[in-house]
Amino acid sequence: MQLFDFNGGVTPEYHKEASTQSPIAVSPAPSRNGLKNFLVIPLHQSIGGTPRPLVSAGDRVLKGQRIGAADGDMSSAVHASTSGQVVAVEMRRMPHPSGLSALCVVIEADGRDEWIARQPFDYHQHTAAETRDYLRDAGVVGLGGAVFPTHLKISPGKGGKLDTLIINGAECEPFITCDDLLMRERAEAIIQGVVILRDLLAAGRALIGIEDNKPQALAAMTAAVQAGGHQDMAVVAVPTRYPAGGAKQLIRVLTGIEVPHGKRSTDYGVQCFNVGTAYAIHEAINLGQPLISRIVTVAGNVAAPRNYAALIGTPLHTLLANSQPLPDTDRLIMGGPMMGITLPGDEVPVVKATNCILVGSPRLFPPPPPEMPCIRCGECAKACPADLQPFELYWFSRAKIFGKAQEYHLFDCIECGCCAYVCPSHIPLVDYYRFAKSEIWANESEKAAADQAREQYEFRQLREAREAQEKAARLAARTAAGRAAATNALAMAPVTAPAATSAAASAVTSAATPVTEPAQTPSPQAALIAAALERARAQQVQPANTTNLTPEQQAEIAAIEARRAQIRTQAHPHLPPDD
Amino acid sequence: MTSYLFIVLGAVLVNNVVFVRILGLCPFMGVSKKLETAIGMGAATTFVLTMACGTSYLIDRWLLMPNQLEYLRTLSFIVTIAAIVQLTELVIQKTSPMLHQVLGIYLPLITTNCAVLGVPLLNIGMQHNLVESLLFGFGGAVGFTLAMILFAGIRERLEGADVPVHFRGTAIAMITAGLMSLAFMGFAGLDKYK
Amino acid sequence: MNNSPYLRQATSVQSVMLRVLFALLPGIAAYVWFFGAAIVLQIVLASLTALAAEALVLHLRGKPLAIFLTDGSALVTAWLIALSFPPLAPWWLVVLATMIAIIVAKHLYGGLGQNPFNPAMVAFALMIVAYPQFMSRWPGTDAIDFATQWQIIFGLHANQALDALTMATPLDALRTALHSTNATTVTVASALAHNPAIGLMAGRGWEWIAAGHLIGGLWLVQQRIITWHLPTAFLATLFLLAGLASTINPSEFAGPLFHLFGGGAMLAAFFIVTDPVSAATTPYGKLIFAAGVALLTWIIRSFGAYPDGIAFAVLLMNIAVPLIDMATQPRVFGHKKNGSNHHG
Amino acid sequence: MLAALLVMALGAVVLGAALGFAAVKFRVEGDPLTEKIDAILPQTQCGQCGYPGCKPYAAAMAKGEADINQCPPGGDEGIRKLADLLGREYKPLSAEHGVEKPKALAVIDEQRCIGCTLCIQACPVDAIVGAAKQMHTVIAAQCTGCELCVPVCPVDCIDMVPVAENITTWKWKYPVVAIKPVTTQ
Repeated sequence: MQLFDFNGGVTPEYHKEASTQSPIAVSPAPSRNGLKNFLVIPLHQSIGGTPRPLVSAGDRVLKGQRIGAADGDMSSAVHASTSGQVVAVEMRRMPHPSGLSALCVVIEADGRDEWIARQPFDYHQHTAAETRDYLRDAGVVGLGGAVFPTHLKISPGKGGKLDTLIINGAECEPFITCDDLLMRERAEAIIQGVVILRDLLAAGRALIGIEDNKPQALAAMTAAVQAGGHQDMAVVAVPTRYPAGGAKQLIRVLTGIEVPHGKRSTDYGVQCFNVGTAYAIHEAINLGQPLISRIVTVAGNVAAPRNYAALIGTPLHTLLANSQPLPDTDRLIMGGPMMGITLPGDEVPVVKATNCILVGSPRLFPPPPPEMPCIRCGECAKACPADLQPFELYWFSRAKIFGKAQEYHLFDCIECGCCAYVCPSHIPLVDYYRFAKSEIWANESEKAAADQAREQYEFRQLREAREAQEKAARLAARTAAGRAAATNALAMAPVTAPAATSAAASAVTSAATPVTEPAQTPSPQAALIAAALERARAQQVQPANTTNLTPEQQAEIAAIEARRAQIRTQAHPHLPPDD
Repeated sequence: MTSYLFIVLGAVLVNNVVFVRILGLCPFMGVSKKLETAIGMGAATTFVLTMACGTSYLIDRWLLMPNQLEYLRTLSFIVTIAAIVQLTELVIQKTSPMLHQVLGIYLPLITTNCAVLGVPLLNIGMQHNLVESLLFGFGGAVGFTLAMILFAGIRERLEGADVPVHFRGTAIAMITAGLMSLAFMGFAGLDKYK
Repeated sequence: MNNSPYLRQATSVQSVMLRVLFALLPGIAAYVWFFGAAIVLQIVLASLTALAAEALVLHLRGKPLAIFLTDGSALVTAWLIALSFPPLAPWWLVVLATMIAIIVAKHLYGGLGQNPFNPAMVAFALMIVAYPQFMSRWPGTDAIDFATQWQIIFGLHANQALDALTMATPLDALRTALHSTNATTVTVASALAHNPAIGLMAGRGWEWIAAGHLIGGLWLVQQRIITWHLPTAFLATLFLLAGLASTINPSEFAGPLFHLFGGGAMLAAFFIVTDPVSAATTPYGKLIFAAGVALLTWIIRSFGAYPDGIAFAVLLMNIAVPLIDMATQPRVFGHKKNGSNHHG
Repeated sequence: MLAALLVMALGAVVLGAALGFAAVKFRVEGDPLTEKIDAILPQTQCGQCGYPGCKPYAAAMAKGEADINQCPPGGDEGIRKLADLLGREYKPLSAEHGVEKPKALAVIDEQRCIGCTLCIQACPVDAIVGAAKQMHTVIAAQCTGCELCVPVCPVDCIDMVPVAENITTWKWKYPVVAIKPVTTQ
């Protein structure tokens, strides 16, 4: 099969052997030996909206029970990873570079690990939309690290068919071996997940790309494909070069197709899933188990590097206990040494994005030499797999000229770290891009807020103008009506109130006030108003369906009226109730 | 034909209006912060300068010289140029509001751009005929535009440089202009080649 | 605590600069062999001045001295100035030039990595415009002993005898001959035939210095310090232009070997044009930049008022670098064509 | 002398006529500049600039009546953008118009609110809801932090609370230029 190449990339030391010596272990079982064990399950674990909590402190939950419901379609549910009692729904520190907190469900495990009722989901019997909803509610997200909700990726492109389904088993970052071990040990299950993906996407073929430094995984996967007799699937060994496991790079290597930033790859006839995701789909569909655990590599500065099947929500100190971090440990990194993030502490939980916990030490990851100015040597451009000019992005990001940085395609940067890896000036280039990106995002949301405020303000001005106009119109109408009524009243006055009124009227009239301005005279005005009200009352006929009401009905109407009034005031706080 | 080419090339490179004759520095410094504005200004100046050279030649040849009014040259040229600039501004404002906005206050500045007066006067001094005048004016303007664009390119990049505080902005721009002028001295002698 | 990537390749600006200095050694050795040890004195002078000027500015700007003084960039500038200046130039000329290069051309723009113009070439161009008479003092055959050279550099030698001891560069000699009053009868061949400065291919000794720079430059390419783009485009363009012109009119235009080995072309091709800070950075941009320098060099050498146009040509192309880079942005992964806008 | 006067007069007449014609022929209505300036302003509508809203301030700048450094919420960044757009030199925020503050939202202490509706009338973007004699509340998503509601409240029940950073609004910080090697913990 013809393979393609991508530009750039680097070949750092891989360090993968240590953690592949022993098979996947089950991370410390919850609540052993009577010790209390808490799981901290963040509600927000995927791209998109934060799920709404479905439980509160004191509730008992079962393993696999949904505890957070997807907030709209661009979101994914979360589940209890074991059975036990919810002790709190509160803010806890997140595995995030900021070290900030977010809403988490804290579960005290009861040690019984009691499942909810599990039922396979027969996707052949359901529509595509129903299957997507099922996967959303099963909390399946991309396990390669980006945690993009999987159900959003399962829609074939134009024409309802997909040329190529790509399964990413490249795993190019140093130290990380979770996909490698998963493929070695659970190849059959992965292939069953690939079958589901292939069916859902109506894919013509499925290519499973694995870097050629994982011969055992390649063999296992090839065997599984052959055992299943899948003619439309192929396991492909791709050259080992970081970042061959980037989705865009792997698509390029396997098919020659380049998916630009911001475009859906299905529009180009390809879609890419991580092997872990395929495994999670298999568990969700065929076994009825939502995503409550994942394989996590523990590597780096530890006595016993190893892969663990860890429950989501397991605090890192629990996970790390078996691997024994060495005394000179100075940091914990989630992810690999190229793209990972430094964690704020060891109490943060394993989340769906946690593919690796890399334990760092000054020996393993020495502090960077001092940053020198960029000399535009172009090494970064040679290493950039996105074919960018990283030194230009740096130049403008550093000077906070974000518009220019965007012109040089800042957002095509995948933050793989190759540029910083090769930089002779030791510039933390990716930090500058992250900074520029988050500033640009903040500016954009500020701009959106400003636009909204402008709209609100202009609407208010419009409304005030209209109100003023209406008020003036009402005033004018009332004056006109008053005048008309006054004329009538004056005509009627002698009849209804002969003596006093006429005397008063003539007195006023004689006091040099013209008769044509009766509104300014107090007593005729009162009389006019009284007369007008009287007339109005006489004219008003009650509608037929509101006569002879029972007290209950009247009470109901009153309640409805009250509610309407309330709604009116809420919607238009400045409007008169009848506007 | 080659002599015409030499007039244009000489005006663009060897006797560049900005770098060698040091004319038109006001818009050169003022409108060169961004490439877009520099191109716009260059285009507007090219139009005005070529027009100015043609009309001033005609005025000189058919109005001033027959009446022995050569002493009115500067005055009448200024008036003519001012009128052409105003006309250009009105036309641009109507036809391309974006360009007008980009050029902003600098469009009227062409009026006071000494290059636009200087080149017609040089024309008279060099006793160019109409075609030569137009070509010399065009060449001068292209040279001005070239200078503007090159300078704007460097300034856009300098915006990201860690220039010492006291030299930021106009100061470093002046130094850069000086060094560019130095580079253009390398063209010296090319127009005198036998 | 730094962020990812936590791994780094073991390279540094310092090692890059030191290797550039090392690559200059073969050329310097040839220089000393043919023109005496004056060049070493000039290199020492320029280096000391460069380090002092660098230290002064760094101190004024409150930047760390140790890191920037040891990065080697000031030394590279200093060595290039010394190598491009005449070895018998008065000491103050080299000192002044180096100070201008470091303070004005480099540090006013923010220091290492930020200067749009090649500092050494700024110094050279400024000095040849300001002091043309001192910029043609190349040691004649009688002036290669160090005692004489030392005296000339520090102004201790009787001035009237200077003319006898110095001579013009091959390029200068050719230009002067071709532009002299009886230029109509002088051809390239006749001008070069009886000139003491002329050797096998180009200048006496010059060709060997150029060869030394060529060897050093090729080593830099092999070390992946510089890419092939810039030197190849520069040398090829100069070769083709000179070859074409001398074929058409051999009496007026010198041949390609004379152009490549007779002046600073080799030094320029591998050490000046390749200055990453002031040169174009995109692959196509590098080709355009270097070809442009070669074109302008040939034009100024052949038609202009200055004997060697490399400095002016480099500065002129430095001016155009931002535009060249803008116009030659490589295609971004997934995008359709060069320089297309976001999400194109 | 006469010839000179005649020539100049002729020139004046011809050029004047041409310009007059052009002025009529190429007349332009409207002012696109105000819109562009308005797009830069933060739309807090706070009036700190001395104009009754962002649009009027933009119009004043377009006419050249107002300076570019009168908008505290827009801050330094805003002034730079305005300087860029209008081709003027950057200048620091004018002190008489206020200081740049971190973005804050108005929060009504509902225990103390007496339901007077004064803040509702003061809010330029209708971000406060409530009715007469009923407690009011601020729609956080629409509040621009203009502080116009604060002074009008008769019982001082409105506080400006700075917006706290959370996981989604957190920004990567500017990389600190390390001059000495970073020492580890």
